[in-house]
Amino acid sequence: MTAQAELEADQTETMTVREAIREALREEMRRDEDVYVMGEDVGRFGGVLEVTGDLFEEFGEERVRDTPIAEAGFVGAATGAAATGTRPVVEIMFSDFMGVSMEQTMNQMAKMRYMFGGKTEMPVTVRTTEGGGMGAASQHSGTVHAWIAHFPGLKAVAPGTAASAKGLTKAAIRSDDPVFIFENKMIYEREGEVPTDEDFTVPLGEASVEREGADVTVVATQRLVGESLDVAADLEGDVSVEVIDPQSLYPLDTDTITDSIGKTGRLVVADESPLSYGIHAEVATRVVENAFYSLDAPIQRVGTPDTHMPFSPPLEQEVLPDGDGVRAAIERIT
Amino acid sequence: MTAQAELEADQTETMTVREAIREALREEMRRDEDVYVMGEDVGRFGGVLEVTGDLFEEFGEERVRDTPIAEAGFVGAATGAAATGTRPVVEIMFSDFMGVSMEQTMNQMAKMRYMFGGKTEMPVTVRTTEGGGMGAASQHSGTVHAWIAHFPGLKAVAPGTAASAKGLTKAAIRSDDPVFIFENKMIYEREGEVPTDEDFTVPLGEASVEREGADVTVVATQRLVGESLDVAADLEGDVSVEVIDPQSLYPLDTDTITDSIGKTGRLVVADESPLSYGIHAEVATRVVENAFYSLDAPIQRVGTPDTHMPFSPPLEQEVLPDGDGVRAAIERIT
Amino acid sequence: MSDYTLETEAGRREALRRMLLIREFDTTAGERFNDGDIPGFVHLYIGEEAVGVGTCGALEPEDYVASTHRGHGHCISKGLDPELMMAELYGKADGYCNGKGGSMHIADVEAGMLGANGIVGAGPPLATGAALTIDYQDRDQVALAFGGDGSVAQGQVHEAVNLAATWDLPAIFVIENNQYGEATPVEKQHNVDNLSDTAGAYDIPGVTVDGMDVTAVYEAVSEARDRALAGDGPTLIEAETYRYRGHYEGDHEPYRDEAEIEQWRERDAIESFKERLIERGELTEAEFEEMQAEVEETIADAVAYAKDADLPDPEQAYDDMFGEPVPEIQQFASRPRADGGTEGGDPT
Amino acid sequence: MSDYTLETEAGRREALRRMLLIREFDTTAGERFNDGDIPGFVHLYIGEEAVGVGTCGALEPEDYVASTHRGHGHCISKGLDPELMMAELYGKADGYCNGKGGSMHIADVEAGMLGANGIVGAGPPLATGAALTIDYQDRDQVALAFGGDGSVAQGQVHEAVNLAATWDLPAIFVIENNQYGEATPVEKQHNVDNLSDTAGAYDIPGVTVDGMDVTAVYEAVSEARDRALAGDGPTLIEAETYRYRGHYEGDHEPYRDEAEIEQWRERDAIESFKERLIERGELTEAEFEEMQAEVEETIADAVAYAKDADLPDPEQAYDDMFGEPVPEIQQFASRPRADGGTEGGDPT
Ligand SMILES: Cc1ncc(C[n+]2csc(CCOP(=O)(O)OP(=O)(O)O)c2C)c(N)n1
Ligand SMILES: Cc1ncc(C[n+]2csc(CCOP(=O)(O)OP(=O)(O)O)c2C)c(N)n1
Ligand SMILES: [Mg+2]
Ligand SMILES: [Mg+2]
Repeated sequence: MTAQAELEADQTETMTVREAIREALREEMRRDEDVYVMGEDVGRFGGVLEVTGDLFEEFGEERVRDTPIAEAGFVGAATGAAATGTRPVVEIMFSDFMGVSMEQTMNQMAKMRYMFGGKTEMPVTVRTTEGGGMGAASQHSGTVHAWIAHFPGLKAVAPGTAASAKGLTKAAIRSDDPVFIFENKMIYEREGEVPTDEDFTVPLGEASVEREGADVTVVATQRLVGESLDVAADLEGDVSVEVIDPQSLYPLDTDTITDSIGKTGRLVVADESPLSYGIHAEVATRVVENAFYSLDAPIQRVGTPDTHMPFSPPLEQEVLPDGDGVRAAIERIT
Repeated sequence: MTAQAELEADQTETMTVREAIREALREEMRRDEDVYVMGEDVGRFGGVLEVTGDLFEEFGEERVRDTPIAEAGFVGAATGAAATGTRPVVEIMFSDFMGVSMEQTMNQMAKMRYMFGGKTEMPVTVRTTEGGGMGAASQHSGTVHAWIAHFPGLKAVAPGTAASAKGLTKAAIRSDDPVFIFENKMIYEREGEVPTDEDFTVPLGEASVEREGADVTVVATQRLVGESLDVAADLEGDVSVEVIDPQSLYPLDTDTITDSIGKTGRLVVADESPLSYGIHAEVATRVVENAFYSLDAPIQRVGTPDTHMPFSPPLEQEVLPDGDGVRAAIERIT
Repeated sequence: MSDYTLETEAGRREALRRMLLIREFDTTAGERFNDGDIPGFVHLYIGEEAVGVGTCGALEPEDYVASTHRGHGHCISKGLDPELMMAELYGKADGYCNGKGGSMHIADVEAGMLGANGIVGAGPPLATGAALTIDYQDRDQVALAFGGDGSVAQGQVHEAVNLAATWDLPAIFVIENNQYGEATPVEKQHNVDNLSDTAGAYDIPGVTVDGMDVTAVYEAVSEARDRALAGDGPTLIEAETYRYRGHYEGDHEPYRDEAEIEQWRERDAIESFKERLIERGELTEAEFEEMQAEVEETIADAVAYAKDADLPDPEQAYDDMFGEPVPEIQQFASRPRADGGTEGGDPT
Repeated sequence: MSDYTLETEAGRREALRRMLLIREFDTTAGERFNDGDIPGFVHLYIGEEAVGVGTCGALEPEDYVASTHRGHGHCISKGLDPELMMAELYGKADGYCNGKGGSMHIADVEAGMLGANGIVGAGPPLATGAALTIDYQDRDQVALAFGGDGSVAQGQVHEAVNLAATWDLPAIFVIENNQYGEATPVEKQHNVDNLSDTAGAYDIPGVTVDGMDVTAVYEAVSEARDRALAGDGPTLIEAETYRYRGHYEGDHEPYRDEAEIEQWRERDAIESFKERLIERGELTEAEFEEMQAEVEETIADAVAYAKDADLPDPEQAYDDMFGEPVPEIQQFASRPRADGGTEGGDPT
């Protein structure tokens, strides 16, 4: 590490994931007048999950705009606005509500640039929350990021740490492509070190090796990054666990993951998506395609077992993937 | 084969995929008064892709119901109707329009039974068309079945032959679960032998070995079933190709596929979905999980290379997966 | 016959009792939520009781109701059992949804309750669908959807009302205008003065009624029901009302002040209906006290029942996904769970 | 200044010329489609010319227009180049979308054309968004969306108009009521007599105009534009019109008869506007013939140009997915294509 890099690495601040996202929004709104936020009760109310918080006070109601309950309307409007010269950041309160605006997402936002032969940019960012764990039941706990990662023309990111939350949000806003940010609602309070440099971004498509290890690679997303790091720390001495946060789901950083398998020969993929046709299968398949002869053991998937999130805590805990699941998966193959 | 089975197998009729679906609808509507069809111009007009054809003449406008252009409204209404005692079969003209009704699909149709602790059935069938090949451009050529296959609470089928088209349609209508039928629009004219027995169905979750082989397994869906069979016939003598049509995408018949790999040791997955996070990855991963030590070569995926369908024929042909792609994939690993 | 109607003295007393029951149920649910007994979210109906009770009083038991996230009052109005409701809020195995649904998804399709619904605007298409079944099977029923003022901005509500109107289905749409969608006042969500003005877009009758007056609501819904049964299609009714509590428990309510709440409290639906019954000689203060005491006991019993009831077994998480189960899920239901079963998925 | 306006003689002649250009373009497109020259689908605007031309005559070049699947007429009205349009229909590399879009997706965002659109109802949210940009950046423009009679049933149209109305955005919504959504007559899609009645749901002006009269359309849109620029919000205009051809080429049209078509043809917009100009002494028969001949030549040239132009290279299929390309797609763009490159995907 150069002295300069060390210096910069030093310039960090401890903040929660929620604060990191809010600061990313604030910095980008200060930097570029064309950036604004809209969504349900993001204004004076500060957002139901308190992410936009005090932005309203700094930027006012034009730039932190409350919308009617009309996801199709405002996601479609953001698409039209992005095509005509502004850079909206839309909040969809819960990712379960993405169905309301799926037409505008799949047929307009995702396709306009391509269908038009490149005759438009599409600098729109969509932030939304995902995941179970708070007893919010099936319509407020979904993890649907595989849909967006799969659908051509959209980029999808899913932060696991405060640093990536800030860096990905800033990269998304600066991008001229539509980017969805999937925020797991259970980690808003998770703290971490975040670079203070206003030009710090996490490039779309770069994974982060959150912990180095030699025996097994755990590719984990969102909440499961932290839980996997805890498991790795716990297993220290016994099993040497490498933990990778892909950060971007699409594009996906295949190289970082396959390089790791080259070293460890073992893969666990932990993501809260329903297992069938989820994130896991793509990660697994890329490894099989690119590191087939390095794999020493069957691949392990940790995810939601193709159910919805039930309400009652013992049921929800049953289906919610967690650190215990990651540990059991590691133990099965080491 | 028993004499009886032989007799029954004999009782087939040659028909196109389009006719097979229409006959399935006709038989089920005759069999059960609570079954009816609705969608845009499915009535006297006979459907834009002519699938409902003359059903209107037999059953009238109550049972072959034209709707306003309101996919959210009529998919939601079908959901409410299915919960209260009828068995609607909805046509969404092009699968690209599923975005309009995604809310009703994901949060109501897919979740009601579970959220209510089993207090309702959900006997609704959704038919829709997919795929490129007719110059219909990006908003009328999508292949989105991975979304439905991934989403908990929905079943998804995708016929590749006239027989499976009929059998799957009948099974879907008889099922008390929501089933999506993904009809590739390029194979409506494809002919095949179809059992005439009115109780012939293809059970949801059963794959079909369309051709036996020893060297490589091609798991192919929809249009690519026929194209893969042609390639297999072509390669006869050189390479012995087993072709499997999964028929159901969810549930997916893992056993039939992994048994085949146990025999061939080689897998090509051919499906028109965009490749990343598509159908291919799940099939590949199930094979890796269940037949890891049987695999003798890297898995090959043949699909749409993460673009939308472009309009101009040379562009469309470039990205559309086809028999040549399947052949090249086979050749890479045999 | 409905189990209560505002046409008879007994029915009016029953209506009052149900309003009290709702208020007691929700007051208690709020307390138990704040205690940490009830997980998840709760959206309370306190202040809006006249809308649910006036509406369901005009319906017959076989009629269908599609509810909202703020559904407790609709359920009680429709005659659901407070014990099983409370058990559901507590996530217990014998709650209405066996603990899978919670406050936002209480349903009893047999009893005509098509579910509370966590999605704003999702009720109307379901009610249109139920009305389609009714029409298709020539049954003598109606289907009614509740929606909030906020829901009127949702496209699916527009599509559903248009379908029902175009097809002359026996549907009724009741908009509970409680002045806010979460923190956003109705004027910032819509451009019309009255939400019932939207009925013009479907050429169906649209009326705005005083949602603090149970009789006014009852009358509007009765008329709409007659119209629906006569084959004359749907009606849109806006009931002006107010929620005394925050959007959900925990709402810090920066968007309104005490004075506004006080103004509405002065028009309290229970208070005014009680006064009216007393004036008409249909109720005495003492009878009211007794009714209130009974209601309190009912709800206290419901809480006791709910607390006492069993939580579901973890394996039940795998039930009810499908009528015909799939191996993808069954493999989890049947796996050994020595480790407490919370390990999440792994299909190998 | 608009490049034509119905306020001046020159402008009126230009309007007539554009109507002729549209008719000639679409007549020719239909023929070339039926020949098999043009792949995919085409939806022709023949009969509806007055709506597009009357509308765009009231707009300035910098105004935005979001179009529909039946977009050729809107594009020509907005001033797009018939050569590049025809090249796009032919799927050629220098068509408006480099052959990626075809008939249903012609766009030129720089020129204010936000695209034809294959999704019924998708234009209004895009126009609302363009109007939001205009408002946000304090520009002096408006954004206008076309929609068919069928699109009024779509929820996204409702949501978009409600947003524009609530936010007082400089938007205009023009409903082209050509009596059918595909094969379904307007009465089977809606319950209202006039689609402009839906404006009441947003408390915005709603007018129904004769869509066969280019001047009537022009006047309604002009007024709406003034209102929008003054900050008074959107207007909804229904233009009653008719398509002479089937829904798409190949439509067997079981849903209407010749007599109906004839009735509308008697009100032909081009014919009647031409007569009016002749009556006013602004045009002679000879000038008209000349205009018609010119237009035919323009379109013949466009076809010649389109036929002659190059098809895109197969590799171009991988361009334009993103501003910043992704390796998932790039691997295909760069692979060797000895086999003709039609083998489909394989990322290893
Ligand atoms: C489609 C959708 N968008 C957003 C939400 C989040 N949300 C839940 S309740 C609510 C406010 C609803 O307002 P209103 O319809 O007036 O009902 P009220 O809560 O006032 O009874 C919102 C925005 C949701 N549940 N569904
Ligand atoms: C969301 C959606 N549903 C269905 C279709 C299929 N479709 C294409 S055009 C059309 C009819 C449109 O009618 P209208 O809006 O009146 O326009 P017109 O064709 O008459 O100009 C339909 C149903 C579509 N393109 N998009
Ligand atoms: Mg409200
Ligand atoms: Mg029309």
